[in-house]
Amino acid sequence: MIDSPPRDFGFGPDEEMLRDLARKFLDESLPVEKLRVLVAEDHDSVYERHELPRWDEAMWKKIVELGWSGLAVPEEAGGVGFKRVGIVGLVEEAGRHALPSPLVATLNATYVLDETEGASDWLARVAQGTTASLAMTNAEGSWEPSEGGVSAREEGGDLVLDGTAYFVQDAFKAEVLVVAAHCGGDRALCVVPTSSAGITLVPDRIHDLTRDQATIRFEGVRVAKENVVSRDAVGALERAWPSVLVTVAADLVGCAEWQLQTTVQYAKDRKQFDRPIGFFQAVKHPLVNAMLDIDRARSLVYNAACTIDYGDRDEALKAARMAKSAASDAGAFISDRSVQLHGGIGFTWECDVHIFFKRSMHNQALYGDGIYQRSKLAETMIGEI
Amino acid sequence: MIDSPPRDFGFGPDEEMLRDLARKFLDESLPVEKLRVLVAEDHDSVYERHELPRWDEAMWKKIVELGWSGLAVPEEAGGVGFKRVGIVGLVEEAGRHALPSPLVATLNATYVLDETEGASDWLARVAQGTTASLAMTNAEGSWEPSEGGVSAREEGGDLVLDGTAYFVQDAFKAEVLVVAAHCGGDRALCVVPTSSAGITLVPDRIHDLTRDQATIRFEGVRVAKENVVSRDAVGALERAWPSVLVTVAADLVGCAEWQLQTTVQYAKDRKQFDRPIGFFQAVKHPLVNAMLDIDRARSLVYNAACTIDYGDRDEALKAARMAKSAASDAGAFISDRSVQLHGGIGFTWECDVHIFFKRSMHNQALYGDGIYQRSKLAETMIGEI
Amino acid sequence: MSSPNLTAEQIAFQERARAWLEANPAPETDLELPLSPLELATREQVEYYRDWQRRCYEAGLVGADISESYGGHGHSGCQSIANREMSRAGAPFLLNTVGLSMMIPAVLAHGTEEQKRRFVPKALSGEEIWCQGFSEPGAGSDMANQQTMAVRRDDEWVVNGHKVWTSFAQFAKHMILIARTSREHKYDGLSFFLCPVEGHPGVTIKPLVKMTGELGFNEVFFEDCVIDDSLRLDDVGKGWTVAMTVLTHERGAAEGAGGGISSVHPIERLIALARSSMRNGRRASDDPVTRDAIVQQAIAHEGLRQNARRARVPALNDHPMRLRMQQGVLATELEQSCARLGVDIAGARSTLYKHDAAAPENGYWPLAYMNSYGFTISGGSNEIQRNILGERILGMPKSK
Amino acid sequence: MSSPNLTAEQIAFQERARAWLEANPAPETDLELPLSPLELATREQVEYYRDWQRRCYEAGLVGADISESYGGHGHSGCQSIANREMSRAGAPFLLNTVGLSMMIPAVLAHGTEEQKRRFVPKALSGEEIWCQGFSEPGAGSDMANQQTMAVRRDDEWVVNGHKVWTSFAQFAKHMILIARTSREHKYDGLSFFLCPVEGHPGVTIKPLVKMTGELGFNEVFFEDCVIDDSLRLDDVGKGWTVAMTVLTHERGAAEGAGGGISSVHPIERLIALARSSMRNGRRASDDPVTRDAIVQQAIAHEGLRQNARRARVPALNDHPMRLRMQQGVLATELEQSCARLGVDIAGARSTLYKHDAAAPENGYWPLAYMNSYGFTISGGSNEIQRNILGERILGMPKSK
Repeated sequence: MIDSPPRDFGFGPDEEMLRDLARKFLDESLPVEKLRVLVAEDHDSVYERHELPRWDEAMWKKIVELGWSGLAVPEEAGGVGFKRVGIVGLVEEAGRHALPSPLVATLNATYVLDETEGASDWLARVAQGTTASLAMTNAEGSWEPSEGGVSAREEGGDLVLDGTAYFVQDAFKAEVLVVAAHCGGDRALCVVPTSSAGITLVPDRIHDLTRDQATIRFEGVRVAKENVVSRDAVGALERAWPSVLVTVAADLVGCAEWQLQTTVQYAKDRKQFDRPIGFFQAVKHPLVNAMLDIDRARSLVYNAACTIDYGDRDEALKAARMAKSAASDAGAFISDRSVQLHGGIGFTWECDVHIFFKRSMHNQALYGDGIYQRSKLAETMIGEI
Repeated sequence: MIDSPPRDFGFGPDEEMLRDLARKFLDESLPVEKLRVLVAEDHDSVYERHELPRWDEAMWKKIVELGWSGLAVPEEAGGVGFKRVGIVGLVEEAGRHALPSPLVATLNATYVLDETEGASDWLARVAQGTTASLAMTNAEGSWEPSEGGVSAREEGGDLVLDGTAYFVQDAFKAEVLVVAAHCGGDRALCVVPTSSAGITLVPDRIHDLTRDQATIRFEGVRVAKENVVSRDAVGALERAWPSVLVTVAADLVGCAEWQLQTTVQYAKDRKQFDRPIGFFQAVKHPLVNAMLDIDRARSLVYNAACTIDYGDRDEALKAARMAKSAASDAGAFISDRSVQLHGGIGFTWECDVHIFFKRSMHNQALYGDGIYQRSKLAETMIGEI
Repeated sequence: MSSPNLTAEQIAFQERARAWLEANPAPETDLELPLSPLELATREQVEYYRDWQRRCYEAGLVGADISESYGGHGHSGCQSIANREMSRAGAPFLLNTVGLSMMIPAVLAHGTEEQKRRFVPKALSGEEIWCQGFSEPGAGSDMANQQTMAVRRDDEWVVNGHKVWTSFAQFAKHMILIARTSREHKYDGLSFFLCPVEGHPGVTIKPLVKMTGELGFNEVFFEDCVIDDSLRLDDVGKGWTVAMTVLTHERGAAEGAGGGISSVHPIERLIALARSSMRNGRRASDDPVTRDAIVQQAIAHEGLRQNARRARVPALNDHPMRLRMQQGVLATELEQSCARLGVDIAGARSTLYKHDAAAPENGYWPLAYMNSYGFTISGGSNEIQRNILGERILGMPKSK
Repeated sequence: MSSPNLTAEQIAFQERARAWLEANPAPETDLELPLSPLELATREQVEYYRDWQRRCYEAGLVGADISESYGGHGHSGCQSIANREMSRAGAPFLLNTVGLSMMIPAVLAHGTEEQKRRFVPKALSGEEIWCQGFSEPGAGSDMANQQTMAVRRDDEWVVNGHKVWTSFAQFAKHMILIARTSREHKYDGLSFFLCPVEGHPGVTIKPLVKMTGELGFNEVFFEDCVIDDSLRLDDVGKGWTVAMTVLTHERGAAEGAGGGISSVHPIERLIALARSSMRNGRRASDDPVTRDAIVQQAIAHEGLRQNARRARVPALNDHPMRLRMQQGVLATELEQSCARLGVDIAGARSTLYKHDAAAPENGYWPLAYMNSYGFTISGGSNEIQRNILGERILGMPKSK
C-alpha cells in the first residue's frame, strides 16, 4: 500500500474524457423516451408472454467499438487496462441511463479472469468484444465465493461440469460463462461458451426490465484443459470482489442520480395547492436527504475504486463494501421517494420511474445488500464474534 | 390465559378516577414552574456541589396518604390490590409531571415482593407507606435477574450480605432495599432496611435531576431469617419483570407526552420568517411522527398491563418488552425533537425541556433499551439462534 | 371464556359468527387469487369473491349493524366483531370495499330514504359493486381541486370530465362521484352523485397499468354523461362535506374493517420467509439484524392493533379523533415497510416476478412492496395526512 | 511515498509539518481539558490552548496560505495539509476558531488593508480571541431578522441590542458583529462591524448555562456601545453579504479545517466503548445489532471524509457547491448520531455525569450527545440548511 493514494482518486483527464464521451453517447443513443420504447413499450411482453427483456444489439456493437467492454482487460492481454476509477465513472453513466447491456456482467467476469494466471487468451477475446458473465451463485443466492451449485470431475485431462448456477446476470447476452465449480476440495474456474453442449439457459422471470437473468443447468459439459483457467476459483473471486462490488455500486449511484433529478424536476413542475410541490418541506427535505445519501455513496464509490487501484487488498474490500452498503441504501431511499413523490402517476406503467426503481431494487440485492455488507465489515472492523 | 382479555384493557371507572385525581393533584402540586424551582433552580448544586437531587417530601407524604405507594400491594396483605392497568395510568401522570419520588422504585420492589411467599409483613408495611427499591444490578448494568454483585452466606440461621449493588434507583428515598444475593447455587431475596449496619450508600453522579441513584456497598450486613423472603430470587424477579418494564414504560410515555405538547405549543407560539414555526412541515411532520410513536407506545403499555392482569405469563413478558421497546424509542425521538425544535432556547438550562430530556434518557436505558428488548423478543418470537 | 365487556347480544353474535365461519370455509378454487381486492383482474375472480360476500351477508357477517329497513341485520356493535372473526378465520376479503366502507356510510349519513333503500342492500350482498371517482389527473392530493363539471339541465346533470386511479370501475355498477357544480367556490362548488357507470351512455372506462405490470385501476372519461338529479347525494354544493365523511371511513377501514385482507399474519409470513432464506451462510432467521427488523415490524403491528383497541376506550383518549385519524398512515406505512423488509430478506430471490417458480410465496414480497405505494399515495398522500394530523389533532397552523 | 498530486512546495510542507508535530507534542498538563472549544470554562484552559496555537502558528501550521503581509506564511494549498497533519497527530484543537474560520476569511474578502494588518496576525497567533455576534433572542434561524441597532453619529456608530449563544465572549477581545443600520430594508439594512468587547464600555457579558449544566456561551448586551467607523467591514448595508461569506466558511470548517477537534477517531472510540460494555450477558461489541449500528456510523464518517476529498476534484462535481454545502449538515448530524449511539451502548452507565468515576470515558457520551444540539441548531438550524440545499443546489422553490 502506498502512503498517500491520489487525492483526486486518480480521476484524471483520461477518465474524465471517457466519462464525458459516455455521457454524450448515452444521452444521444438512449434518451429515456427511447429506453421506454425499448424495454417497457408493452407490459405483457416480459411479464405475461415471457419474452426476454429487450436490448439494443446495434448499440452494443457501437459500445464494443468504443472499447468499453474491454476496459478492464490489462494492456498485456491486449486491452486498455483502464483503472477502476475510470470504469466506475463509465458505469455510473450506464446506470444513469439504465442501459440494458452485458457491460457490467462482462466487466465483473473480466475482473475475475484477470486474477488468474491462465486466462490471457480469454481476456484478449474480451478485449475484442466477447461478452461474459459470472456463474457462481447457488439457489439460495449466496454471494460467498466459496459456495455454488456446480461441480466438476476430471475426465481424460478435461473437466466435466454438472449442476446448476443461479442468478446469472445477463446470461442471454453473454457469449461465455466464467464458472466456479467444486472440484475435489478445490474450486476450479472454467471459461465455457454459453453455446456449449450440455448447457441449458432457463430464463428467470424477473422484475427488472433492463437486464436478463438465468438459471443455468450444466449436464456433462466438457471443458478443455486450457479453459480451466484456475484451480483456485475462491482466491480469484475474492481478489476480484472489491471490483465487482464497486461496479454494481456505481450502477446504483448513477441510477439513483437519475431518480433524484427526475423527481426534483417533477417537484418543480407539478403544482398542488397553487404551488409547485417542491415548495413543501415534506417534498423538499426528503429529496435533500436523498441527495446526501447519493453523494455519500458516490464519494465512497470513487474512494473504493481508488483504493483498488492504489491501495492494499484488505482496504480495498473494506472500501468496496462501504460503497455497496451506502449505494444500496441510497438506492432504496430514492427509489421509495421517487414513486411516492410522483404520486399517482409514479405508480403507473406509463411513468418511467418504475424502470429505474426495478433496476435499482435488483442491484440493491445483487452481491449483498447493506445489512449483509455491514455484517462483513463488522468482522474486519470490530472482529469476529 | 383467558380467551378474551377485556376489550377496554380493564380500564374501568376506578382506574379512571384514580388517574384523573392524580392528574389534578399533580397539576396543582407540581406545575412545571414549581418543578423547575425544585430540581433545577441551580445547576451547580447537583452537578458541581454534588448535592443530592431535591424532592418534595411533604408532597410525598400526601401521596402516601392518597395511597399511591401501596397500590400494588394485594388486598390480603392490607393493600389496595390495584390492577396494573390502573397503576400504569397513574405512573403515566407521574412521568408527565417528571415527579421526583420513590413511587416507581417502590412499585417495582412491591411487584417482586408480591411474587414471594414470605413477604406479607413487608408488603403490609409498604401499604402503610414504607418506601423500597430493588438492589439487583451489577457493575455492568446487567438487567438479567440471574446476575448481580451481592453474595450471601449463612451464619447462625441468618444471612450475611457482602458485595455491591449498582444502579439502585432512588436509593436515598428508600427505607428498605429488596436485595437479590447469590447464596450457594441459588439467589436469596432479602429485605434490608437502608439504615442497616454495614450498608453504605454512595450517590451516583447522574444527569437526571428528578431521581437519585446509588451504588450500595454491603459489608457483613446481617439479615434475619424472617427477612429472607425467598430462596428463589430469580423466579420472583422473572415473574415480576413484566410489571417492572411496563411501569418504566408508562413513565416514559407520560414524559414523552409532556415533551410533545410543550414542543407543539412552542411551535404555535414561536414565529420565524413571519409565521409560527408549526406552519413548516419540517417542524410539523416530525411532531406528528412523535405523536404516532407515543400513541403506539401508550397503547402497548395498556395492552401489556392488561395482559399482566388477565393473560398468561409468557404473553405478559412479550407484551411488556414490546411496550418498553416502543416507549424507549418514542422517548428518544421526542427528546431529540424537543431540543432541536425549541432551537437555541431548548439548548439552555432555563428551558424546562432538559429536565424531561434527562429523565427520559435515564428511563430509556433502565432495564434495557429498545435493541435489548427486541433481542429478547426475537428469542421467543423467532427462536433461539 | 368470553370478554367481560360484551353485551349478551354481542356474545351471541360472536359465537354464531365463529361457528358459521368454522362450518363454512371459503370454497376451494383453481383460480389464481389476487393478494388484495386491488389486484382483481378477471370476471371469474370477481364472481368468486361476489359469491363469498353474498354468503357472508346471508350469514349476517356483512351489514350486521345496519337497519333491517336497508337490508342489514339490525344489530348494535357487532360489525367489528364480525370483522375480527373473519380476519381470525383467515376468510377471503370482501369484494365490495368501496360500496361497504365508502358509499354506505355516505348514503346513510347524507342520503334520502329512497337512496338508502335503493343502494344499500345490493351493496351489502355484493350484487352491485361500487367504484370511487375522487381522483383527477391534475388534482393529486388536493382533492378540492376537481375539474370534472356537472351542469344542471332541468332535473338532470350533464357531466364532463376525467377521473383516474378508479379501482373496480371495470366491474362496477355505480360510482361515488364528486364533481364541480360551480366554478366560483373551491370547496362549496362541489357536489356528490351516485353515478351509474356500467353500460351508461357517456361513460368510457380505460384500464391503466400499474408499475408492477398488473392491471388494477382505470381511467374513467365522462362525455355528456347524464345523471338524474335523484342521484345527487345531499345538497348542491355539499360535495366536500360528503367526501369528508367518506374519507374518514376509508382511512379507518385500513384497520381491517372490511374483513381480513390477508389470511396469514404478516409477521408470521416474514418469519417463515426468514427461515427459508439464507444470508451469509446461515438462515436469515438466525441473523440478529434481520431478527431485530422483524421484531420492529411485529411491535408496529401489535401497536396498530392495540391502537384500534384503545381508540374504543374513551377514558384513554384525551382527543377523540387522535387515534382514529392515525390508523390510515400507520397501516399503509406498516404494510410498506413490512413488504420492503420481505424484499430485503428474500435477497436475490426478490428479483423474481410472480411467474417464476422459484419466487418465494409466488412473488408476494416485491409485488406487495410496489403495490403498497397505491395505499400511501391514494386518498390524499401520507404527506397530506400528516398535515391533517398536525393541524386537526395537534392544532398547528395550516401548511397550505 | 507521497501523493502524486502534491506540488513540490506542498510535499516539503507536509514533511516539515509532520516532523514538527512529531518532535513537538502538546505539553502535558494537570488541567481537566474540555472535549471541544465550546466547553472551555477557565482562564487556565484558555492559556493552555492559546500557548498551543501560538506554537503551531510559529511552526507555520496556522496561517499557512495567508500572505506574509498579514502575518501568514505565504504558501499555497498548504493549510488543508496542515489541518490534516494536526488531526492525524491527534493535536489539541486550535482555540481561536471564530477568528480563524470566520473573521479572517471575512476580513480578507471584505476588509481594508489597514483592517487586514491590524487584525489578522494576532488572530493567527491566538493573541486576540474572537467571538461571533450573529444570534439574537428573537431571531432564531432567521438570521436576517436582526434587531440590534447601530446608529451613525459622525464617525462613530452607537450600538444597542442583545446577542445570545455567543461562545468565547468571556475570553474574547473582539466580536464580529452584525447589526441593523436601517429599518427600511430587511437584508440591505444590515452592516458588519469588528467590535471590541473586552473591557469596552457599553458591553456586558453574561454567561448562559447549557442544558448539560455546563457554561460555554454567553449573552452579550450592548447599551450605547460606541464603535469607530474604521471598524466597519465593507459598506454600510453590506452586512448580509459579509455574513454569507462568514457562514459558508463556518459550515465548511466542520470538515476539520480548524485542526483536529477530537484526538481519537470517533469510530475507534465507539468500538472501544462497545468492547467495555455488556449487553444481555455479552460484550456489546459482540452484539450484531450494535455492530451494525457502529458500522453505519463508520460508513457515514468515511463518507464525510471522501466527500471532502471529492469536493476538490472538479471533474467529479457537476455542481460546484453541492458537496461543500452539505458538509455542515452531515458533520453535525453525524456527531449527534454517533454520540447517541455511544449513549445507547453505554446503557445504564450513560446515566452517569462526568464527575462520576464510573462514567465511561469521563462521561463523554451523554455530554457529547447533548452538546451536539449546539451544532445542529446554531448558525441556521439544520432544517434551514436543508431548505437552502433544496433551493440553491436542487433549484426547488423557496419554502419561506
